[in-house]
Amino acid sequence: MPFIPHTETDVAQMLSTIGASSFDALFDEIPPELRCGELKHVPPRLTEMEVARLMHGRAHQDRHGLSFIGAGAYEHHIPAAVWEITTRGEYYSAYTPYQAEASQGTLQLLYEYQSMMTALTGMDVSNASMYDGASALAEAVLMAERAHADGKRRVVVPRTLHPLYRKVLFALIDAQNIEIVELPADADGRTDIAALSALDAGSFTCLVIPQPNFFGVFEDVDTLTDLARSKGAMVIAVVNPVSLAVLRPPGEWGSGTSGGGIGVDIVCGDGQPLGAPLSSGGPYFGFLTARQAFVRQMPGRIVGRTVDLDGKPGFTLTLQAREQHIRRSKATSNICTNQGLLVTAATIHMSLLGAEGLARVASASLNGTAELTAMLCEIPGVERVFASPGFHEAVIRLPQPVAPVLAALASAHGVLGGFDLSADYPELGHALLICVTETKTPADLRHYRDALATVLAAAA
Amino acid sequence: MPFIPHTETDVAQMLSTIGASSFDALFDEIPPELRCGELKHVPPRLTEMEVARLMHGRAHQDRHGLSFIGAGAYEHHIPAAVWEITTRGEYYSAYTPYQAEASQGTLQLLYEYQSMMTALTGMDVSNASMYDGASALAEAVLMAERAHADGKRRVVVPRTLHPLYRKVLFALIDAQNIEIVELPADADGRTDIAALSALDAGSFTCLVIPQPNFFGVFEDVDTLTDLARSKGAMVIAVVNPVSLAVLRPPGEWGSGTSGGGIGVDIVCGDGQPLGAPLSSGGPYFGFLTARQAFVRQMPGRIVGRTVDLDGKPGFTLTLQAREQHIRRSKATSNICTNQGLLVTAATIHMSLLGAEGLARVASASLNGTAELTAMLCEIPGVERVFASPGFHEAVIRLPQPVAPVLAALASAHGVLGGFDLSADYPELGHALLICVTETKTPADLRHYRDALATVLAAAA
Amino acid sequence: MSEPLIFERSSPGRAAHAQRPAAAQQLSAIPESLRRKAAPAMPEVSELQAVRHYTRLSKRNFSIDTHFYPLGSCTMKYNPRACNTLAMLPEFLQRHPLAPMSHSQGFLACMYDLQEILKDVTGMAGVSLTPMAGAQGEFAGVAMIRAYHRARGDSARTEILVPDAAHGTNPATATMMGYTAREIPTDAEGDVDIEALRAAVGPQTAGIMLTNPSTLGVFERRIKQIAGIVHDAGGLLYYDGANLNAILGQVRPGDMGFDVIHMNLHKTFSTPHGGGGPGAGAVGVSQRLLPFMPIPIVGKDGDHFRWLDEADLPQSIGRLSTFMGNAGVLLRAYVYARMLGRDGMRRVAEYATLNANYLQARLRAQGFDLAFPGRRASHEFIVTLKRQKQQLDLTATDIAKRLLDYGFHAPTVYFPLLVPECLLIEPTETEDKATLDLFVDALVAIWAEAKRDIAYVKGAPYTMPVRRLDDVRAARQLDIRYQPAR
Amino acid sequence: MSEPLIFERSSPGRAAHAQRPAAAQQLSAIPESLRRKAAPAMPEVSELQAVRHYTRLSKRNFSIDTHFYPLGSCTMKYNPRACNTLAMLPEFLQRHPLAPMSHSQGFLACMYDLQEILKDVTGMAGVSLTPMAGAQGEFAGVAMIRAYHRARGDSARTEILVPDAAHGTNPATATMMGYTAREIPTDAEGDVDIEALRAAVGPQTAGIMLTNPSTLGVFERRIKQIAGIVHDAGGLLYYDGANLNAILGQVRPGDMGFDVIHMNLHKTFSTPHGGGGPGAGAVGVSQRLLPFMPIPIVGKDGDHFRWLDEADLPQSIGRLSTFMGNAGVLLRAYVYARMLGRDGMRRVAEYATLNANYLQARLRAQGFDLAFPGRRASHEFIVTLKRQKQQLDLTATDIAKRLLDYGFHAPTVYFPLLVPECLLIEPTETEDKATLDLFVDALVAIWAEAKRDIAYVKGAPYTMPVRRLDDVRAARQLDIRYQPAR
Repeated sequence: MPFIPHTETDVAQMLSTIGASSFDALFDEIPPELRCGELKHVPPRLTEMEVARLMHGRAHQDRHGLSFIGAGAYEHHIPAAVWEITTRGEYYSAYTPYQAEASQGTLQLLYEYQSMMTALTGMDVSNASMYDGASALAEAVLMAERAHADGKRRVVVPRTLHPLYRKVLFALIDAQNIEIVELPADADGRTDIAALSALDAGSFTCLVIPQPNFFGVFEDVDTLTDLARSKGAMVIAVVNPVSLAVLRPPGEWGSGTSGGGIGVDIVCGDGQPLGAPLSSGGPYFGFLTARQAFVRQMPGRIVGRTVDLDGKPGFTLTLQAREQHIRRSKATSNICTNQGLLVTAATIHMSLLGAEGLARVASASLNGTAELTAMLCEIPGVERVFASPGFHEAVIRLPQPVAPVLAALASAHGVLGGFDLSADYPELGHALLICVTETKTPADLRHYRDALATVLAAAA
Repeated sequence: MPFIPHTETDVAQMLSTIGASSFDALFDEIPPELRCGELKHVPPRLTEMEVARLMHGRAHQDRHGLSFIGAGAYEHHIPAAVWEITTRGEYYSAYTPYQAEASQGTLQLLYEYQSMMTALTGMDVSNASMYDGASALAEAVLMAERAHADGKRRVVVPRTLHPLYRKVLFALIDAQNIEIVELPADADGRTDIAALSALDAGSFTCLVIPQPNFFGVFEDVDTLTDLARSKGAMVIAVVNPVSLAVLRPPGEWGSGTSGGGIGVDIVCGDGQPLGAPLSSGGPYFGFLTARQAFVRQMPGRIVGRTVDLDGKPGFTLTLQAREQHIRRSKATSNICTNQGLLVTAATIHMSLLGAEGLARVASASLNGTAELTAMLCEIPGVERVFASPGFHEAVIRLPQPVAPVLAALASAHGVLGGFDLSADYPELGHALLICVTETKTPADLRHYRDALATVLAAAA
Repeated sequence: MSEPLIFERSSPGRAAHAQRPAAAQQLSAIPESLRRKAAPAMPEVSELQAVRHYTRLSKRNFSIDTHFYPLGSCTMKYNPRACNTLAMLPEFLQRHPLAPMSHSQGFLACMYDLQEILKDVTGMAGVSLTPMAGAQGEFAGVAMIRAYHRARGDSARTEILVPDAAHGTNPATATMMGYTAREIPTDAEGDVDIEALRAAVGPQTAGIMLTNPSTLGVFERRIKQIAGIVHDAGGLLYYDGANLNAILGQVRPGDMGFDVIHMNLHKTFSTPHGGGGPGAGAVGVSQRLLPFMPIPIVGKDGDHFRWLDEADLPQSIGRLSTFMGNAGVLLRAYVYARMLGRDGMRRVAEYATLNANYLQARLRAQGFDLAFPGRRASHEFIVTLKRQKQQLDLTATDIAKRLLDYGFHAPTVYFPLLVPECLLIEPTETEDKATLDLFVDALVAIWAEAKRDIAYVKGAPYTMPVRRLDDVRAARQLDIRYQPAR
Repeated sequence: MSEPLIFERSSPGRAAHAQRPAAAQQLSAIPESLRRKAAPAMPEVSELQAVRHYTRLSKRNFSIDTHFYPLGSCTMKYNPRACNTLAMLPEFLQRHPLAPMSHSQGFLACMYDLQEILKDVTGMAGVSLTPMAGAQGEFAGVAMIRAYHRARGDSARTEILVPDAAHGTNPATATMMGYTAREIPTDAEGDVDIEALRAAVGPQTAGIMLTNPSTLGVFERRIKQIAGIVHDAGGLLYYDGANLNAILGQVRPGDMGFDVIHMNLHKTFSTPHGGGGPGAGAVGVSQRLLPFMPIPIVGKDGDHFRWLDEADLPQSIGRLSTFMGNAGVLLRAYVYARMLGRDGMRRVAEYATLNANYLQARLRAQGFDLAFPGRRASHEFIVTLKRQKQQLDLTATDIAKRLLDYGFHAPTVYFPLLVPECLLIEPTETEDKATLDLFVDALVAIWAEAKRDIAYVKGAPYTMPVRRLDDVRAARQLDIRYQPAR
């Protein structure tokens, strides 16, 4: 009986205390005809040793080669200390910190996380995390609708936003009677400013601005922010948190008056690049920060600093009246859990990297992507699709359909060559989204170039 | 500056407080002509990311196949909890528990370890560990010499003891003017009782008895113990701790009077099978237990239970007057460190396995070895060398020289086929020591058999 | 001793150097106008400072690995360490979510197997693993109910029925899906008030959300009758899997008549709570909801596994996460399920129920009042301190805080809302009898303390890093991020 | 709260079932007479019980990861986590020590590189990694000295000289090797008394064991003169590497004239102390001792690595461990060395020395007495409480115990033996200035407390799991294993 501590003596004593004759008697309120028999499709148990061997084998099956796939999930170096500390039992197996006095570790850490995320995004307030980047965007849109409750229920989303984010956004807000308007991309791979200008003032609630966008291209965030504001809309930024170590934060976007711009209203994104391993897509975490004015519209948990009976500082969950366990059907969201363990990792990760460390990661990724793009475009028939530098990502066009090229790169050269854009963006032709982070060496880039040259030559 | 927290401001302030003008000034008592220049053979630093890639690559180079090598180091399943807890900072980065009040965790754990080891070996007292099995044997011999201080200085060691233990024993006691007498093995792979009988009573200090011995064969421990005692010698048992879950413990060896035998005087061995990964040979730990009478002759640390100022129970290092940091040149040993971290793992490991779990591991290893031996001996020309069942290990004879067969098994079939005995025991011919533990499945055994059949057929 | 904020350990120019790329910033490729002017105010600390700070902070937490957590409705059981170790094998961690199928067969095999196991334990026809938490599983479930009615052209259904004892996520989810949540009262024995239910159902009923056993800690005995009433009215039944631990291998939601279920894998399948998440909220559906399941799902063609997406399920409610949900959590649940095996599933419910009924019997014998004294406990049960409140001013909060000093996490308090001064107690199957007995001793001792000196109890806790915290001040004088003194 | 013994959590028949082979015992192959009659009295606990017990025990420890440890002579610096993670890669853990060379090239490459790095930082001609601890390294060193004299037929050398301030392992090792240890006094400034040394050397001198800087925290300035005296007498110089951290990259034992050195890799190369071990005591030798090095050593033939053994070094002192020493510790040291790199080595000594001299200056300014006030501190220094003992009865033990309440581990106390009421303080390079300042504040505060109320200080510690323990009782009423009440 794995994980069950009872001895036969214990069971006998306990049943006797209860006054029950057997285990079955404990279930005597369940209508007998409903009781199920043996679970035929659950295999018999394995010992830990046996399951370890099974899992080692399956893990080895998926041993990856040299990966140049990004598209929203990035391979970064994660300091060993991050997960060695994060998986300490006291973080790993702790519950939500509702009993604050017994959860000061988690609570202080979340307060530190909130502080780091507001610093990074240039906003006033942060919650303690959402599920992932795409769902955080959906919550941001719903938050904007609540804050801007004038009945328009229309959100403007550019085509340069990650296609999967657009799909998730649709699925999560579909039932709430909100219209999604898509803005096209221009020839430079950026949101078409003219299309936004053409929208009537007062006709939409908010504009979503990705920076850098799905193609790795920098949007003209100041113009977009100003335009949206001039039309009475709120602005939601979707950002890569690592990029914010070097890019002007959303809190300063727009032309504004004093130094920085007036800034956006809400910032969200996926925290994966801050210490979460790729891990097949999750668990990651979404982050959500906003201007002070919207704090009571925020979904999710928020930690505040207060004092105890002796006046000593301590931390506790606050503004819980927004949440489902208090407000039920009138809550800001149905969200209950967050991604606490990932936030633990991210907070340690950010402490170890610091602003300068994150900036170096951003810089190495930026320059590595530029270098790879240049190297691949030396191959006859390969060309860059957009002129601007790519941050983490860049789009190249191949002289042949992408799928078979990727398959050949993977099988013959151990290179996972990128994300095939042809399904989501057929207008770009045989387009491939490539990604380089600080984990790749010049030799890795050369290996990719040589492999691609070989594959293309063989197929030509 | 990896791992150095000082800012430039810190350094300036600190030098100023010291009254030193520069780092170089701090070394002004070192004769200038002795100062070294740049360390030319130390490579420039790597970041953690870079060294991680290097080490992943090197680890992958050594990815092992299916291993049937034992010979003193055994592949056992280690519960995941063991090392997840052992590597917690509070165990991993703690110092020797000299400040008992700040080290109750380590001290209580060591007390529990001592209790488990005395239970397993059937002895009265245990120290808190030695370096490894072979060096523990050397310490046991020196301990016997101290306890039996009549000037004989002669130890009797059977040829069935692990050859590497014999080498280490020689190296470690060589300077102490102790003669080592080797007892031959009989045709059954056991210590030749007649040879022991032939030694004069009073002519040697102690007899070493390995159980099971290097060949995996069971020694006639009762007869050996009685014989040694009858000749006025002490007895030292060298045992595999896992085997003690099913074998009569050394504390009960010999004919004795009441139920169990009178028992040996000192027990030692390698604790590796209790939770230490193979890890290229270390760190493992040696264990050492003894009868109460010899406690003041024991080397190494010992933890005792006592009370604090309030009468509350607590743990502390005790009998420190035996040790080098107190007694200096008159200490029982020069040993200072022990293998605390491995003992931490072993204590958790033993708690998770329990007596029944260890017995099942022993049983599976015993039966697996018997099964493999039988299967391999189905191959024409392969035969078992000794009749008795092998515990963990068994000796088979091949029709061809062993080394090229092992090389072919490894390169063509991913099988590490065992330990070649021909160098250490040329008298056994093309002999191979094979090992099976609970980690091997019937399919693994068949794979080895098929591979060996193929290799032998190809060479024949 | 208090632990300063990491920001307070920071000094300009300090760094964990081994963790940074060696090359300095080179940002000329970024247009000047887009570059950040001043570095964000992040901590600058050494590696030891960070390690020591976060190790010390961890020691200021309770957790399963250190304390008994009898938190009703949360199923705080042992999280086997192997689940973590095996889910964190380097190859699993390094696998990109968009890696080609040729580099994904090992991972997909695990996910496919997990789907099959969850189908069997719930009695459902299909399972999708993608929801990232219980609340997202609920969302997916109600979205499928909505999609089902829509696909049939039935647009009149605007209400979701919810028992008054339900988790807050139930009505909140109904709202998110555009439904009105309508509460159904509970009778004195803790069952759904059948007459009230009959009165509430109608052509406006999209469905009902139930958990069984309910949050009152008792099994809803007339579940088949309820299913009949709702189904007859054209509504669907939603099973909130929060309490699945109580019935694992004993009775299956599919057999009770439910059309859709979410499972909290971080409860029943023992993945870590992690201080608040991640969860995993797999959903299971009956035959008629199969076309609407959220994508992606793992399919199997011969020996080959592949993702099923929009092309395979054109009526799907869509994608709920960027990739495929909390994959690493699902791997942990899979390892756990394989270590439990067929018989282990059944035993989970047996021993969880044994522990709860034992605790209930012992507390009753010590004079505590049960909310439903005539009922069998499921995996949890409710003690009400109404009497103690009246007699001694001893509240559920007081007990909760004082228990911390005794080395026990508090039970869930003030939930369900309809029981006054309520302690919802769930011991789970992984706790031993001695621990339960010590917990009873602690409750008895605290009650005795309250009789002697209620003020002392109200001053608790005394042994935690802080004493009772001022929540009102926290909300009024909002301090939710570090701002350095300027 | 106290934590019971694991045996006290045990119940017959309880088990962590997932950890056992599924098949029951089948022991018919063992002769009846050899079988165990009664199972050993091991604990029978569930997995959660074991995990919770050992997690809770861990919280009753100080450690680098949680506390500052200014332990003189122990070099308790930060143990980088990457060293652990990378040494524990599955392939390294699974590699059998007797695996064929074809399956060992990755591991051997690391060991070869480490040998080369250690040769360079010590200035020695050869390095063997096999000793399992500092004391075994000492053993190997003295054994090589003995082998050297023997090989030359010089059998008259029966004495090893040891300064009176030396570590206890030095004279203990000399004894183990059959030598008489002869103490050499130290002069008032902490240097070896040269005249006494001259008087002591002779044809009976096998060698001298020195650490430099010495355990008195000062650099032996006349080291070349000492080397000359001993060498001229035909003796060899042994360098105890315990204090290597002080001079890394600044001055090399080989250049000072030493013939043999052991290194405590768990100090200078930051492998974990692990609550008492494992250590690693690599030895380095000058040209003339090369033939005597302990085996195995890693050699390189072209691109291929292999073990060098008896066949390659027939004069070797032999094998000191079953296989090749604490391989996993050596991997950690290797990772650390690569992360430090060439310049990092030098900085270790610089910042360790900076921290020690800063602490020394601050404590002196606060009125504490230094044992060697006229000297530069090396990586450590000595405060003597002789005056406080006389005036207030404040002892080194009192300070040590009270410091625990302030959140600091004690310095090394009562070592070296020749300084009364001595605190040997070694901050290491990985501690930041703020921590050092807090440590000074704590010492100042304790001294002030002692002036106010010495009894209070003598009652410390107050905040640990136990108060001051009765060591005398521990030794007199020996209780060193659990014995169940019968």
